[in-house]
Amino acid sequence: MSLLSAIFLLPLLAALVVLCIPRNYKFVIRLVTLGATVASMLLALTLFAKYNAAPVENGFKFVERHAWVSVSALKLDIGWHLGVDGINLGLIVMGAIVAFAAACVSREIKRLEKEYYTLLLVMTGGILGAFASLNLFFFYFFHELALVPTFIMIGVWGHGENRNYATFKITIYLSLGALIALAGLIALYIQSGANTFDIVDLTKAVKARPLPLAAQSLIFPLLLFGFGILVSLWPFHTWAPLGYGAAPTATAMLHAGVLKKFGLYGLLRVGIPLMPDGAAAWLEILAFLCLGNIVYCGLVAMRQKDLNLLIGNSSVAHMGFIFLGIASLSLVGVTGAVVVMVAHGFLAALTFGLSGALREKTGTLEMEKLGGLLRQIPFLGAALVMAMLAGCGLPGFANFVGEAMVLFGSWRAFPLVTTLATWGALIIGAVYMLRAVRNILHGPEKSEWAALKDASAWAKVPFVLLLAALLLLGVWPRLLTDKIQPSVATILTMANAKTADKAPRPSDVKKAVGEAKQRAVQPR
Amino acid sequence: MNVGLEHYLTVSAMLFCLGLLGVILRRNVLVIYMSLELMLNAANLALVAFSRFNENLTGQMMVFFIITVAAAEVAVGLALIVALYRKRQSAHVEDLTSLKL
Amino acid sequence: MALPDILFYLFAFLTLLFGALVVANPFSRNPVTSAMFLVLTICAMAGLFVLLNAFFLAAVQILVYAGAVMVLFLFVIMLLDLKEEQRRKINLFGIVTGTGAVLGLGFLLTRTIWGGDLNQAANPRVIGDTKALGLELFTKGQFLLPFEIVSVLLLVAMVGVILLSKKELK
Amino acid sequence: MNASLIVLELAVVVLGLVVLVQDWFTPAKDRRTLGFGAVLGVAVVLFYSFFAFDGTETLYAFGNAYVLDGLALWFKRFFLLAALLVLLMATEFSDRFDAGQSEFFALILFALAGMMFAASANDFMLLFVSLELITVTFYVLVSFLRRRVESLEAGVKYLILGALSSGFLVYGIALIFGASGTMNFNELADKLTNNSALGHKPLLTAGILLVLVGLGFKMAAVPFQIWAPDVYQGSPTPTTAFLSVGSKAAGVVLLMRLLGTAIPDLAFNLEKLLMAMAAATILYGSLCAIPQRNLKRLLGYSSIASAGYLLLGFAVMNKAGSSAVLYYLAGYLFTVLAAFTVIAVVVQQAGAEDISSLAGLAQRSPLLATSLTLAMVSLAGIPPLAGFFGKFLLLKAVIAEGVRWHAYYWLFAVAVVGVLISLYYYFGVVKAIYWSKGATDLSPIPVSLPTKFALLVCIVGMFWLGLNPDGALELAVEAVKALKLTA
Amino acid sequence: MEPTSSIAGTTALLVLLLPLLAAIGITLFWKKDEEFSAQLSIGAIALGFALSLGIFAFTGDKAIEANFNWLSVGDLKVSFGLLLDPLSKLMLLVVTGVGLMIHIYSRGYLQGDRSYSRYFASLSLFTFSMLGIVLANNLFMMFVFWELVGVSSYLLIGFWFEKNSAADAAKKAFLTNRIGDFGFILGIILTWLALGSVNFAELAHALEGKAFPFASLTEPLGKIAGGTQWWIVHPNVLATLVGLLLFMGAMGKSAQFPLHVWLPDAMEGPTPVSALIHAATMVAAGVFMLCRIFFLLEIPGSHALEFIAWIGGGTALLAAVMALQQNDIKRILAYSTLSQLGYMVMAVGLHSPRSAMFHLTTHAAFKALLFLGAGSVIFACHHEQNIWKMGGLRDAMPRTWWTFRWGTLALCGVWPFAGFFSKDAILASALEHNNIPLFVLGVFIAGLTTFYMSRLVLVAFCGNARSEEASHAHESPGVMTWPLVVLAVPTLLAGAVGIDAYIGKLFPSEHPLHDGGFLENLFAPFNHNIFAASFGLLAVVAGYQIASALYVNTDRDRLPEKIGVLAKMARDRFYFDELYEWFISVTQETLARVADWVDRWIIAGLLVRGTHGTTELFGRALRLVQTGSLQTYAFLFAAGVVLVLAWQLLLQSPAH
Repeated sequence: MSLLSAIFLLPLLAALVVLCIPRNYKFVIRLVTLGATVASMLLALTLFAKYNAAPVENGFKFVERHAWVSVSALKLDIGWHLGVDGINLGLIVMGAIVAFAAACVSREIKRLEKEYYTLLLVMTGGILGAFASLNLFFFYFFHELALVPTFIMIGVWGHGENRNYATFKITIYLSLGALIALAGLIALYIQSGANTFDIVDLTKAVKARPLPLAAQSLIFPLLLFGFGILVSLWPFHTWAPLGYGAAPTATAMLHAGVLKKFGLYGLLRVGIPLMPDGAAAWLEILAFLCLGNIVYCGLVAMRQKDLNLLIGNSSVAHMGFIFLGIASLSLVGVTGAVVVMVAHGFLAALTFGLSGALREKTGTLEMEKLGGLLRQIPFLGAALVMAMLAGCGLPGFANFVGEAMVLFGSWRAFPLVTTLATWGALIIGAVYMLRAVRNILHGPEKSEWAALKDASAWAKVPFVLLLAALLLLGVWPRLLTDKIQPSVATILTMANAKTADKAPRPSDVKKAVGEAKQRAVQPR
Repeated sequence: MNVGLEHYLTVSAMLFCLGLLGVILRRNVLVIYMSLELMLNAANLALVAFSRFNENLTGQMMVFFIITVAAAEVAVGLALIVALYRKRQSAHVEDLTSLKL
Repeated sequence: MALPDILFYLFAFLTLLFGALVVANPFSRNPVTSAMFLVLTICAMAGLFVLLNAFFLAAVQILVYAGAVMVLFLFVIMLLDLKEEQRRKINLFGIVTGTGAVLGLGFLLTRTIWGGDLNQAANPRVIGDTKALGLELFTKGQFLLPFEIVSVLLLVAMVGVILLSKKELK
Repeated sequence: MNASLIVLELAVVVLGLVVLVQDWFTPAKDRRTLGFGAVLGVAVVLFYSFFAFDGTETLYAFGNAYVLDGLALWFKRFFLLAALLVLLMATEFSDRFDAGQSEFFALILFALAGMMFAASANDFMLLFVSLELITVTFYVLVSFLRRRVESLEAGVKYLILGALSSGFLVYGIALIFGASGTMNFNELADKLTNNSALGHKPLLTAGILLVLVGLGFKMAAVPFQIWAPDVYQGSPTPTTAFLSVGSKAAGVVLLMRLLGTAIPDLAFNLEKLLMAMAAATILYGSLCAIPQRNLKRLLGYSSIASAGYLLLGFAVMNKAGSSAVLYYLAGYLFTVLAAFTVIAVVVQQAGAEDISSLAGLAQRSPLLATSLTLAMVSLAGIPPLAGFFGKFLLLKAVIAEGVRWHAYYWLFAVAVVGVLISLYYYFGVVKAIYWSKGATDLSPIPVSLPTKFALLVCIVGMFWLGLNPDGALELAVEAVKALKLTA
Repeated sequence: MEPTSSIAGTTALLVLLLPLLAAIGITLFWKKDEEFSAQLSIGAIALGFALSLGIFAFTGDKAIEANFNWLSVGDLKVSFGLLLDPLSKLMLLVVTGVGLMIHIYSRGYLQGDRSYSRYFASLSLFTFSMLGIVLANNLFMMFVFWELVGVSSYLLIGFWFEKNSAADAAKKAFLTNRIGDFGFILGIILTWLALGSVNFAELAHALEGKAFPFASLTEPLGKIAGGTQWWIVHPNVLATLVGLLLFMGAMGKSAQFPLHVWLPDAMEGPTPVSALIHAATMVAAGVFMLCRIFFLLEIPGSHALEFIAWIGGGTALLAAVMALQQNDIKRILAYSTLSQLGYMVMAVGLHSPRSAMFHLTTHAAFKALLFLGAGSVIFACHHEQNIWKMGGLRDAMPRTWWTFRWGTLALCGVWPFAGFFSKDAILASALEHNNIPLFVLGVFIAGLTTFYMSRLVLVAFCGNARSEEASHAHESPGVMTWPLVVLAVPTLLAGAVGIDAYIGKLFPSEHPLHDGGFLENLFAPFNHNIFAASFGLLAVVAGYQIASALYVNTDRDRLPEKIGVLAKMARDRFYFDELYEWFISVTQETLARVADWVDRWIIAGLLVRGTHGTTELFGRALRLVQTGSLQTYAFLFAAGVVLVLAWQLLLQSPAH
């Protein structure tokens, strides 16, 4: 087991171990889970420390490659291929840290612990595996592997009356997204002519022989909307607040924080570089859809009365920045988008973790019922304030760096959108975040919360960890950006190497598709 | 008009359709089952006709098997119908609707 | 018109007439009537078989079908003491759609048959007598295996009939 | 003539006879041992099949009516494995029969023999006879619980509709024979190749379509699916399981032979029809299952949807599609049998087949809960289980054809819709297991050792096919080499 | 990162980081030890002040830059950079000096508060952020600290968060500032896009002798406008646009009209906070920033400065009028601050950042003094803030009275107090630019200033005690009064020590100033521009005369009788808050409501639930086919066969 594979195989192994432990040894189960996630986190940090920006062939380091399925008769070749570059490195490290934090906050689970921890570990392994995979099949495979536990966890350990509806909604939405993306990936496999799911090989093949415009115009929207649904791209976002509102804390942390980034990562890794012409026609539309996320969902968040729904909507809003950054196709913007991915991972985990802790203590997240809590729970309160401030893009936290880079990078490409996005980032975001702080923490103390206790020392660990990560990256962004930049640059070189001088007009695309349809042999 | 293969086949097709009509319209399970026998017989007629006009006995062999199989099927089917009748005191298909939707 | 042709029309007419009376008899809704007309249909068909030189099958048709299978039917009808089917509400919609479907099938089959591409041997001389069929059955491998399988099938039928109709043990 | 080729079938028939005879000498309380004996026998036959044949060359017997090639062998092993698991289930289930446990085992074995003959059928006559052996056996198996009126009703419905489909099948065979003058698949293919006019004969086309009707009935494909839910619901659970795996697979293998061996040059004419049938079947199965509360009926609809997915592999008419069909079927075997095994136990405990009888299963028996959950997840097509890779291969084959003809993209879209809808009801089952309210009875459910064994085999199978598809896929590819298909 | 070897750079970094370390230390380790927290915080800023003095004394006029590579992606190169030039060195002294006094004062004022440590941590954090703005050598860094200042002021205003008013005020301050920041960051982005850098020196270098290089903005802006329309892409328009966007930042922080509404509310914070943030430092940041980027504002063709001048003047007037009718002692000072900030901004707009900075410096000293004095009064009157419930405090609190009176004199601009000199510089620059309307405005505001300050002093300190609290008032403890005394020194002397000349080194003008020593400086205004000086003084005299006529020995406000409705308008702040509330509720809140509605009913409801419902309906309808009736089944089967046959035979083989 190499370092990279150990990071995500450890949790999966631990899941097996947990399965074998009798269910009344709850402490041991928890210990194994924590141990596995800590180990995975430490390994991820080691990976991060060992990673240097020195250029290597194909751009990936810590590469691991084995054959898996190879059936020449079907031209089917799926290999196990792992590796990291600047883009997924940060995501893996972030994922590992969030996974540990999620394991920490899982103490709120009081029934069917064994099943819960098994699923949590599977989810963790799936998430990290998805980001480590350089083969699109396993990329998809691990994502799905992580999704199923998500659904079940929300259903079994979720909260609220809407739990059932939320579970089904998130299940069907995410599966829809995944299936559309799968269609795109398979079409890519076939249309590239390379007959491979391997990202490196695909990249080489496409470099040698770009995909025809018709294929690109077909596949890119599939990937865009497939992945887009997974990332709650407006208007396919309504699953997110609902699902996160109902999810158990750890699930929301892991999904909103890490797993959701899968779609963005896929778009960046596959969609943009391999289909530059297909992308060109769509990026402008994407930029406007971003506004749906940033502005519209921000406005929706302003109206929420439940903290989790507010955070959920805000998380949707933050996705808009990432999309915007990616759509800009500028080095600054895309790098910024990757930074936001990482930063938002920590932030989402932090906010959902805190809201979970709050719900555990007060039994409600309705902001009208809360109020004046800062005095009783200074630690949680302060952490929540910090999280909220990070959420509205305060410098010092990593989110600011990423969002600022996105705005800097995308203005030239989309001035109007960027301007409105800035409005969303600076003002709308601040409005709902501060409203939450005002309603929950500020104001006169209420008698019913007089007996509230602050988090215990152990319970503070995950929050301190996440905050520290946010602050560290906020203060010293080069830790990430120096690693991200070269990888993004490679992708952008491909993305900007369009066959046409400028973006094809929709009419061109239509024509190309029409011609391809005519060329296509009629049914045999 | 000279009688040819077409004529035999037409008779067979019409018999087949008559059988099908019985299956669809009749409500007594036994009569339905008889109509099914009609359909099998129609097939038999077609096979025999083809056999003759193809200079090939295979069709007739097939009929031989069909008759045998039909006999077995009828035996089982009738036993089943009897068993059901004992249970429900009816051989009427409209009484057979406890499994639905 | 030669005699065989006249006979064909006669038997064909009888087959279809009796067949129709199996399905719908304006005078009786009694299953026994249907069964009796089925016997007649089978007999008329045996005539057609003879016209087609399938002598053995014609015999089998009468012996096995009319003789054994139909007796089984009648036996069951008597056993169950089925009275005349009591009149229930006629489902006109069902009748119309059902008849429509059957007419559709009839149209399609007829259209296919009269499509004009039947390969008719000029002077076919196939005699389906006992000897020919016996030789065919026991010398050609392709019929041997189905023959054996049918034996298993008959065993299964036997077992099944016994299981389904034996008295409940309690 | 190489009659020794049928040794496997022969062994199974003999095994069935032995069980029937042995019944005579076995006291009523020990009849279960006969079931285990049958299991053992089937296991031996399965084991022996790996030594006796390797399937690399195509062997003919009985005047080319019987063929033993990779495809036949693959399916024979498939049927043997299915029967083995079903027999295990039946042994557990046999307490519910008033009488005739041994006969039940024997009939399963005879049906198995029919399926194995069907796998080797290379001639319409053999096709008909083996199919009838299966069908007639199932008439009895379906109505085996003759004290339950549902069982008898299911039996009569299966009887009438089965006979109806047989009627169409026979008429179809007659038409094919009339048009081509032969019943042998190889000869038919040769005639089609040599005489291109033959392919355009409506008589032949009509015949093929009517045969398709018969096979579609077996597979429960729309528009011949109508019997499936009722019969699935009414039958004894082991019968339902065998029906949904064995009978369906028999339809699959015969359709494969028909399209791939008998009429390879004509099969493409059926492309659109198969596509439409696939789409309709997927949608029908998925949609109707949504409001379904009866577990067995739910699986009935689910089985219709699965038939639709299988038809996807037929519609593309190439080796990728066909091998995907085999792979999907293999995964389906483990998945569905796991589901039915659990349902058999649960229904026996709860006395009801409603989904709500699963409530609290997670507490009552984690093994059953896990098995059923895994089965549902696999049916839904989610990694890392068998169902995922099977669906993946099928969908991939469909998308690959999209390059040729864009209609396949729409077919894919329909499949996606089907998958999504199916998620809804599969997760409804998972929901019932884990988080439905109102579980009144929380006493543990005892699970016998054989059942545990069966479940374990299914789970291992699901994971094996999901995680290590290489070998199994290689086998499937080898198997479909027997068919005359494009790559 | 490789720090420059410059000692000055390192020292400046130390000055910057000391308060941060103090804040972190207090938060993480010494929260329980209140006394040590205070000492740590005070020690940090004291050391910072000392080091700043050292920097001031030992570095020459040449700008020193220290750069640490902070972020470098593509064209975006941002360093964590420090810039030491006269501007920042002066601000360094102001921030640490005034800050130190306020820190010390706070020890007394906050004595016994539940969150004593938190207070000092926040104060240190604020100091750090403010120093960051001062020292930043690039726009990006400045924005970073700009935001941090915003948030630390949020924490400080909302220090007593249990009070609804304080919590609301904090939120309002932050949000209003954010509106300004919105423009600021857009301005920074445009600047960066146009000039390729965010570093001040590099920007200045890029602009040297060239027109603003707009080419890179033309296309994107044209996109917004739907085609390259001349009025959007005209260089003058672009230059003005960039300047105004940057100015928006200053508008927010320096509470310029129309973003001025947060400052009076911010008085909900503890009084030393008001002194530090809302008098001396944070609000001055806007003016400082304008001076820092002055070269971007005075690009030939840009009309930004004119706009800025008028906004400044307008704010000054508006605030002064509103101050006339306030009764809360802190609010009067707050409006006064607004007014003075308007002055400074106007000065910038009048091409005279020198005088703006000058006024900023002197204002920092005397306004801090005034706020702290007011704090002392409030402390003495047991947190009574209404001046009409005070009175007669001159005898009870002699030290506060004396210092407060000095501060007032300085604010009014009485020679030889510091305020006179700086205000005079602004008036003079108005004359120099021949902007008579603004000059008149300035003079008029000077009169108003004297009027409302005299009103404050006469009502609160003179006459008789009008309430229980006032009659029992005692002088505040030494820890609070000594800072007053210390601040009184620059209040008196800062005008003539040559601050304007010092700043002038950075902003060469057509009239180069030279520092002629204290005595010469004392009379320089009269030599330099006698008009400005004399009009200014005249306004002061007039203002005082009217005020004394109205407010000597009275216990009610007689002004409303004289000016009628204007007084009510002034008292109600010209209804800006209500207007904004209304505006926000009809725009942003309505949008939010609409979005929420659409989300709930259209997307999640109609579309998602609709699809779900339709699918389920289909399912329920479709399964009705399974009637259970064998005949139906047979029919459907037959129909299926017919369908399949018809499809294939009729549709698929037309050759037949």
